[in-house]
Amino acid sequence: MSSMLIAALVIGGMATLFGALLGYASVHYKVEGDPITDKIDQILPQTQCGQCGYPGCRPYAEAISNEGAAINLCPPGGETVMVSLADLLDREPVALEQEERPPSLALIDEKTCIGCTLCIQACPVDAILGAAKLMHTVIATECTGCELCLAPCPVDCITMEPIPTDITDWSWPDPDMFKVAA
Amino acid sequence: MIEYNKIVNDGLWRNNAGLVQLLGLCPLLAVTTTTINGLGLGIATTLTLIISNLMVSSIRNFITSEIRIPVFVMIIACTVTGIELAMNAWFHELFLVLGIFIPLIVTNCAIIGRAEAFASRNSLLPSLLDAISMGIGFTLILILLGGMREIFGFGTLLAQSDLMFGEGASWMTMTIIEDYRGFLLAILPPGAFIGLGLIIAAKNRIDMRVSAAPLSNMLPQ
Amino acid sequence: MTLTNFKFHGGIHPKQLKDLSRDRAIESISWRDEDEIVITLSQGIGSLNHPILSIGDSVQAKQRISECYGEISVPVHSPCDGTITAIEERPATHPSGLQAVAIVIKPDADSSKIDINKANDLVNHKIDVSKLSELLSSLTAEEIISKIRIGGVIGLGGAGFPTCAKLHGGIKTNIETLIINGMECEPRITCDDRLMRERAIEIIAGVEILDHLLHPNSIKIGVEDNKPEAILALEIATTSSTSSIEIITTPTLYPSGGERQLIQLLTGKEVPSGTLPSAIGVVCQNVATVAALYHALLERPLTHRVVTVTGDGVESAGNYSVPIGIPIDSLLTQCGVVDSVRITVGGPMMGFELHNSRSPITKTVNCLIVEKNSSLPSAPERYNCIRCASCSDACPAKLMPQQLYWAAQSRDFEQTEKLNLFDCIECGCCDFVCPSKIPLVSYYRYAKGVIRGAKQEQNRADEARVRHEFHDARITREKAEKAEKLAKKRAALKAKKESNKSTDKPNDADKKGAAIRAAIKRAEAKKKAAAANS
Amino acid sequence: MIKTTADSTTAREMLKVIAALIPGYIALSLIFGPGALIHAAIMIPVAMLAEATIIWMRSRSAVPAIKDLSAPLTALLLAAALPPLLPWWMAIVGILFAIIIAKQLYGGLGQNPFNPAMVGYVILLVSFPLEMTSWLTPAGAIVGGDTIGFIQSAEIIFGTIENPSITIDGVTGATPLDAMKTALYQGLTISEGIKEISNGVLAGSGWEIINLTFLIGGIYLIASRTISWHIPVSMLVALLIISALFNTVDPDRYSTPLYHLLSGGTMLGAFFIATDPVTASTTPRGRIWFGACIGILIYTIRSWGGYPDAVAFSVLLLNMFTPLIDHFTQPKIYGERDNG
Amino acid sequence: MVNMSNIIRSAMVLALFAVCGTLLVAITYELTREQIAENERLSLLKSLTQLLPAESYNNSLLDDKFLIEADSLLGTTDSTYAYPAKVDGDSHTILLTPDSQEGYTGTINILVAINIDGTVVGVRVLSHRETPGLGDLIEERRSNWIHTFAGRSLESLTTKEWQVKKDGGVFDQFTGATITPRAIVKAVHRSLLYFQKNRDKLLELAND
Repeated sequence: MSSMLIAALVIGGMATLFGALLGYASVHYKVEGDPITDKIDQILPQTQCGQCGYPGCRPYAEAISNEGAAINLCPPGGETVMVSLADLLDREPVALEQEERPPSLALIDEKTCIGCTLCIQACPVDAILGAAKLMHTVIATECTGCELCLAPCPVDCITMEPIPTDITDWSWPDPDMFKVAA
Repeated sequence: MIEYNKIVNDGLWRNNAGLVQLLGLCPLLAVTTTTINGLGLGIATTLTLIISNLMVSSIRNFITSEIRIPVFVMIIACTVTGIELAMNAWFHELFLVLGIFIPLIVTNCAIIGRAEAFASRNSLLPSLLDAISMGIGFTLILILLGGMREIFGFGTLLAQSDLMFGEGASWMTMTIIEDYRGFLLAILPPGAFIGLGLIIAAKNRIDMRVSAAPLSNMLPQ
Repeated sequence: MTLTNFKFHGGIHPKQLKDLSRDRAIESISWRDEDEIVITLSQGIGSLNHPILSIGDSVQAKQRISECYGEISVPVHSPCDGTITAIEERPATHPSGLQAVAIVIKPDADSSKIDINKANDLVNHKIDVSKLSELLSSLTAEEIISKIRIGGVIGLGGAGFPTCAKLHGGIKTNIETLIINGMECEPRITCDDRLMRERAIEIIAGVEILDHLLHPNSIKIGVEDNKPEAILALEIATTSSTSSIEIITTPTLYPSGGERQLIQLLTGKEVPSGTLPSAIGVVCQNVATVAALYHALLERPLTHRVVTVTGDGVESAGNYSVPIGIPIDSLLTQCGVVDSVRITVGGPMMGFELHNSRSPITKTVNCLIVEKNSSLPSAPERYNCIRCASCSDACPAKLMPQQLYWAAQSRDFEQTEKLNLFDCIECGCCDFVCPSKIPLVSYYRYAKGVIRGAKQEQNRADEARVRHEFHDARITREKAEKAEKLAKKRAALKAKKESNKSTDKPNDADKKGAAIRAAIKRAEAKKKAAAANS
Repeated sequence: MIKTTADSTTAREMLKVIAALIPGYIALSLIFGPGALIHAAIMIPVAMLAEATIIWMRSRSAVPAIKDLSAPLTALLLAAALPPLLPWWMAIVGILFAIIIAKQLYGGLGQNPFNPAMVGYVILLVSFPLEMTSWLTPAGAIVGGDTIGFIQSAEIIFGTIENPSITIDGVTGATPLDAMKTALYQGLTISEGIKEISNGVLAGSGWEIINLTFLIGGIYLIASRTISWHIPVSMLVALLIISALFNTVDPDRYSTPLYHLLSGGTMLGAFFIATDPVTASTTPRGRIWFGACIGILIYTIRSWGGYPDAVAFSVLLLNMFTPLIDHFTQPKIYGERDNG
Repeated sequence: MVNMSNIIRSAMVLALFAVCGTLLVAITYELTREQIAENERLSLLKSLTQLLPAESYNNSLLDDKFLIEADSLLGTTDSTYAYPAKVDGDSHTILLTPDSQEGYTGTINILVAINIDGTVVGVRVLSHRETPGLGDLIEERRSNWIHTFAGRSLESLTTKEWQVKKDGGVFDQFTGATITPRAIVKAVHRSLLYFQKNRDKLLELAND
């Protein structure tokens, strides 16, 4: 009987000690902020398009890290982003919810534009230039192709044009594409 | 709403501890030289799973997150020690065969994994169901692998049934191949790896047949 | 003439196949009356040119027709008298087969007969040494470089790096060795060989200009030992030179003409990874480039170059001095091309297949290999990589091509970067030796493209994030300001209301709304009208 | 675009290795009878058939895989390592494991981490230790005595008749390495052991001739640039150094270097097995480490391990470390700075 | 200052579980202790009795065991038990447990039953790590080679004959493996020598 008690006491004492240590550690080394959200945000393409159902890339990143939102909701990022997210978060890759969208730019039909400035307000990255009652134009290098300016335009003068590949940004194709499927 | 169907399906097939999660491989590979060994370890593991899942599930609301792992480990260790002692007392021959692999159940990640991933988040009934289906899923693999290795290695099936079911069960032993000279590879560890690999391949093959979308579409290229 | 003492790692011995054209002296071929001259606005490396003339303007031979901004860029010139008929996208001489913006010039009738190339008769051009040194001493280094730049000189060996940019880097640092690249190590190509044999004087004159500009401790011209005539010609030309020039022969080995390999061959030094040769006090120029910069200094801009035309698909293989901008099919027709051929631009190791024979000769086209489709071997059967490591034995950059390939084909681009993918010079030695016939370089090019694309994408995303954050901050600030204003206004209105209750003006917002509605109507009408017109 | 390429092809490289095996095979047949040839004749078609079947099951074209000659080479290497009178069905089990498990299940040529022939050998060794350690006593014109003829070999290998004209027990014996180990267990010294097993010849009569013929083949492979010198040389040098070291310290307990170099599968392993490009290290420094470690492991297992010969185990163990070795022996690239 | 209550709470909860768990295990241990001891006794007895017919003795082998010192002839480095088989208090057979280090790998534990007249009653291998399929033919369930010892004695065979056939003795070796049978033969032979040397002392100890 005494050996039982000794065993119980020894183990109990050790457990008390380690429990206290763990309790202390959990209070003392609590991680402030959320570095994983930053990392997710880093991967997202920053189009701020909201096609994921969240009002921008940062909110989507927060939703992924905090609410466990799905990682396949970003059409502009496509499969690349999904796979990077899967790698980062150690989740299973899942097929995209929507079809991947080719990169495109907003183009304002300058003949139709009435200069209402509604699109300027909608643009999340200030890529549209113009003033009230004057024709607007899109700064091509800054447009993220988010399509947020399409809806507010009262005269439907904005269209999305896919970005054509030209010689300067052309790169060699995947050689496996030509591999004869034997 | 808890989907009981899903729990059972996960344990037995979709998320099988031995084939998909690949947990508890050390005892899985070492013990399965015969069907009876596999069955014995399977039952011990299932029992441990059931007890630990039930206990974890019932105490889950009292445990703060920082000490949950030590508490789970403590519960599992106590359960396994109890089972080990009980087997030593009542199934001594089998205990001698399974040897060190009974205490090793403590470190079987399948058990701590279920405690952490399932029992600590669900109420008693689903936890019990999860333990049973996970345990049975694991046991089935043990029996299957044990059976394969026994047939190829010794040419028999269910040899030494008496260890588990008492003297009266000797009739269960079947000689599949008469005058078999034995194929050592099946009994040695490489045979276990090859056998498990083949079972996993078979499972993936069946899954591929069942689902219309081939697996390769889902994986990053 | 001395032999080199140094070696670089790897290298291969492909069949030279230079006999078809190496004994054919440089001949001039000009445009035919029906041809148009197409000057692509992006030649070689560097930012895009902007045309300075418009459609309908007439141009003269040697006239500069574009403007360029940024240090790493040079203008283009017209090789002929004529009229600009278009500035539009034309098929480019580029591996992609895509189109690129070009200035299209219709040469004046019969002008081909007085093509400046022929008129100047450069072959027998006498170098007036005293005139050259006089000219040099009257100019500052910056002025000389600017003349070279205005003359449109870029590296003619293949990469097309603007010469002025190299020289700018050169005069800023202490240059120990000036290396002139006369290796021409790729099989089939002979244009530099012929240039050295026939125009050694021009090359040496160019070297003297560089000597004057860079004050190197030593000048070395590297030539492979399979060009004895070229070595002899250069030896003769150097005897009368004021600069002390060493001509060094090296064993024939591909890719000893690669800039970094040549530097190692002649100096024993390696150019540190990720830096330019000037980092170790070396400037390297191709022989043709050196000759071109001599002409540029004498107000003869780069409007012509020597191109080797070879292969069994042409009747008269040879080396031709041709105006930059003439369509390749015009050149080939004048050489007597047979039907159904495949055209490779550049050498057999690093060249690319031409998609459209109507695309023009550019400054970087040094060779056209024309092969009958019927004589082409069928694509070799491809096997799995067996990690035999023949490729790493052959790699002049001392990379591990087989490991790079594994990483690239499994899309592990991070790993390819760790394996120094960007130190690959795409020389094709690994492709050549691979017993499994794997197109290794294609994988590296693909991986490089993906990585560059991803970096660009990341930069864009980062910029977009900054702008978005700024946008958000602005919106919040504006809102706060508006709220403040509104509060003030309300207070004022309240005060006003109390003082004057009878005022009843239409609301501001209403007014704006009406204006927008009117505008919408106008726009719709316009759209309808446009639709009706079309 | 079709690039200009050198005229070496995978099949041609494999053919060179096969050609280099010829002297070894001649010696094997002269000394141990035609067993190895019979085994090769059984295993080559089985290997090719197994390869084709698996590739067909993976719905790919089997033609290139058959044409690359890698399956026959695996069969030839395995046959050279098997005891000459091993029953036919064991040889088939071995080659099936080599081709299906060790090679095709990993994805076929180039993808297998372990040398297929050695996997087949080890699987046979652990499964049928009795048969796999029953070698013939060397005989034939070179070493004296009559070789076992074709008919007898075939009779025993196929077990066709009840009472073969010679019995297995009458002609089999352990390999010199095995016998030496036994002698050492008996408390004999090395020199006594040598006398006992081989009438005073270096490394067991017949065996040194077989090793020398494989050495000749290996030298041809290096001369024809089919393999690089790094692995065989470093492996043999390591084996030489470590055996010389122990032999100097205690010549009664540890055999001479020459004995180690010329017995068992040393030369076959050094030039034909360890150099298998698919499974060996590929960096120059890595190859030297790879070879040296194999040499040391061979000595260790031979001297203190449970099995008499150790080439197969050593090669397989090092195969496992190949990626690690490659990782740590990346050569300095052109222009790489020392502190970079 | 960190939150003390949190620390105390963690410590207490963990301690509670530890104490409960330990107590539970301790109780199980108490409950099963006797049964386990009995099991162990039985299984030892089982291996001892497989050499002796049940009717050939009427004492309790386990209760009459006695310690013998380590001896090089037995290959032992620690003292081991010997078990006497008696009929009505008179020992007629002694069971010894010699070890052999001469196998291929590791120690071979052997059980030898020797009649007091110096004849071998039987030999069994208790545990070994010899090559499977090669050296393990010494196990009774794999071949009956081990039975060849029964009835042999120092008198019936000369020292030279106490060897495997290859070395000139009478015992078979297995094809391809000589080391393992040789080790067993030697161990049995030495056990007989040990018995011959210590016969009187052993009998005295056995009958105490």
